[in-house]
Amino acid sequence: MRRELQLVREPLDEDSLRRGWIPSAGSGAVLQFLGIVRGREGDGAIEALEYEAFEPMAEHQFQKLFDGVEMRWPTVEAVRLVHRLGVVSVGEASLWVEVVSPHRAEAFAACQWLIDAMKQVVPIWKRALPAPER
Amino acid sequence: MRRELQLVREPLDEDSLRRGWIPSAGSGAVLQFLGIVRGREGDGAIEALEYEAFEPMAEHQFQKLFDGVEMRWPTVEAVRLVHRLGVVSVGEASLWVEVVSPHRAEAFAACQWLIDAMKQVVPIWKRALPAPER
Amino acid sequence: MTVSVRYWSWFKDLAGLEREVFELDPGLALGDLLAQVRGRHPKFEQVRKSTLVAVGLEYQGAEHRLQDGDEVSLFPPVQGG
Amino acid sequence: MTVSVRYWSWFKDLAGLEREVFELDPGLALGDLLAQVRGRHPKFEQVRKSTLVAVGLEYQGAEHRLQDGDEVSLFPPVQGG
Repeated sequence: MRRELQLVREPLDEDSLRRGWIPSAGSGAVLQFLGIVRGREGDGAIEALEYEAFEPMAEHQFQKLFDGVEMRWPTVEAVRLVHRLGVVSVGEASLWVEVVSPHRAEAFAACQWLIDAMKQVVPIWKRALPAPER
Repeated sequence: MRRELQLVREPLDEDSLRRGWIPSAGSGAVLQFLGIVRGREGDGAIEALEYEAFEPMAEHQFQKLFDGVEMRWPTVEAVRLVHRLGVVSVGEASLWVEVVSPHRAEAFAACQWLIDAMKQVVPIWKRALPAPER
Repeated sequence: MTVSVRYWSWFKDLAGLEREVFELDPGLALGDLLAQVRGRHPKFEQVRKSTLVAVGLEYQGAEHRLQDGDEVSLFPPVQGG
Repeated sequence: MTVSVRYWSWFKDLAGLEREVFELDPGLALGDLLAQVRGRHPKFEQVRKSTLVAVGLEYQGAEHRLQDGDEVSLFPPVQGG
């Protein structure tokens, strides 16, 4: 399984991420998920989220999750995941995940499992930066 | 819910489809699925799939499925779906679906439901064009 | 009354045509029309369980009552995606 | 043996520092170190159930035996995505 992981501090360039995908003749399904910072968090309006990571451990845990995808869905051909760190403004993507597989079912299952598992074990935290009062 | 449907005879331009997305401050999840024509269909190597549709009925049935998404997942903000007709070569996308919602779960559920339901009711058929023998 | 019948995908190949017209008794049920269609096209019998039927833009069952000017479509299980 | 402890996210704020070093008896269990950490930082007691603990790059439980040079990390439930 091809795997790619990036923890980045700049806005995601979706178009170039997309062009980074090299299909094989067996690729029938490409699933891409974008997690976007919403304008509200809990009770109040926010301007941005600030993400902090314990980076070496985050990378290690992501690789273990990629191992988990490979073990659970051996037909998955590729997983790419980009997570932003630092300040991410409302409307920007904090997470981009792509799963490529021969068929649709395993792409959906693997992508959901990967994101759910990430939210359990990958040491990344966020802090809301409130919007200025009007 | 914003909805957009295209039945097209030209290759999909993913980049411009992507730029067609206008997020709201509540959009937290964008899920995009690409169905790609694989190099094998059933027993043999193929060069392309040829898609035929009963177009007015396909459009009508897609609109009913969009109604179904709206009813089942009222928080889904937008669904866009593009299906190619005519000859689609191996490696090209025959289907592009995007679901935008506040949270991840309903985007995954709605996208899978929509594709499953499409494969039950939307009158589109395909025919394999075999690869030339080597 | 006049009802046209359209054939799609390999129903078109089996029938050797895309569309034909039936003159029917008013209020005939869709199931009765299908019996007539299978009478004209015996090859449809072998794919009976793989036949979907719509009237206009909606799927309908055998009990559905036809009206003058209806367009009935016969096609195989759909395969979009 | 010497073990360093790192605090992340709001553990850093509660502790008022990012990292500190503990001199420990060889082979001490992680749970015993955590008791010492909570002794130095009583505020950690109130978030006890929201505490994740890693040694190096792996999560470990209270029974895990520490080694000289280990780096222990304390942090809240993760929130990626």
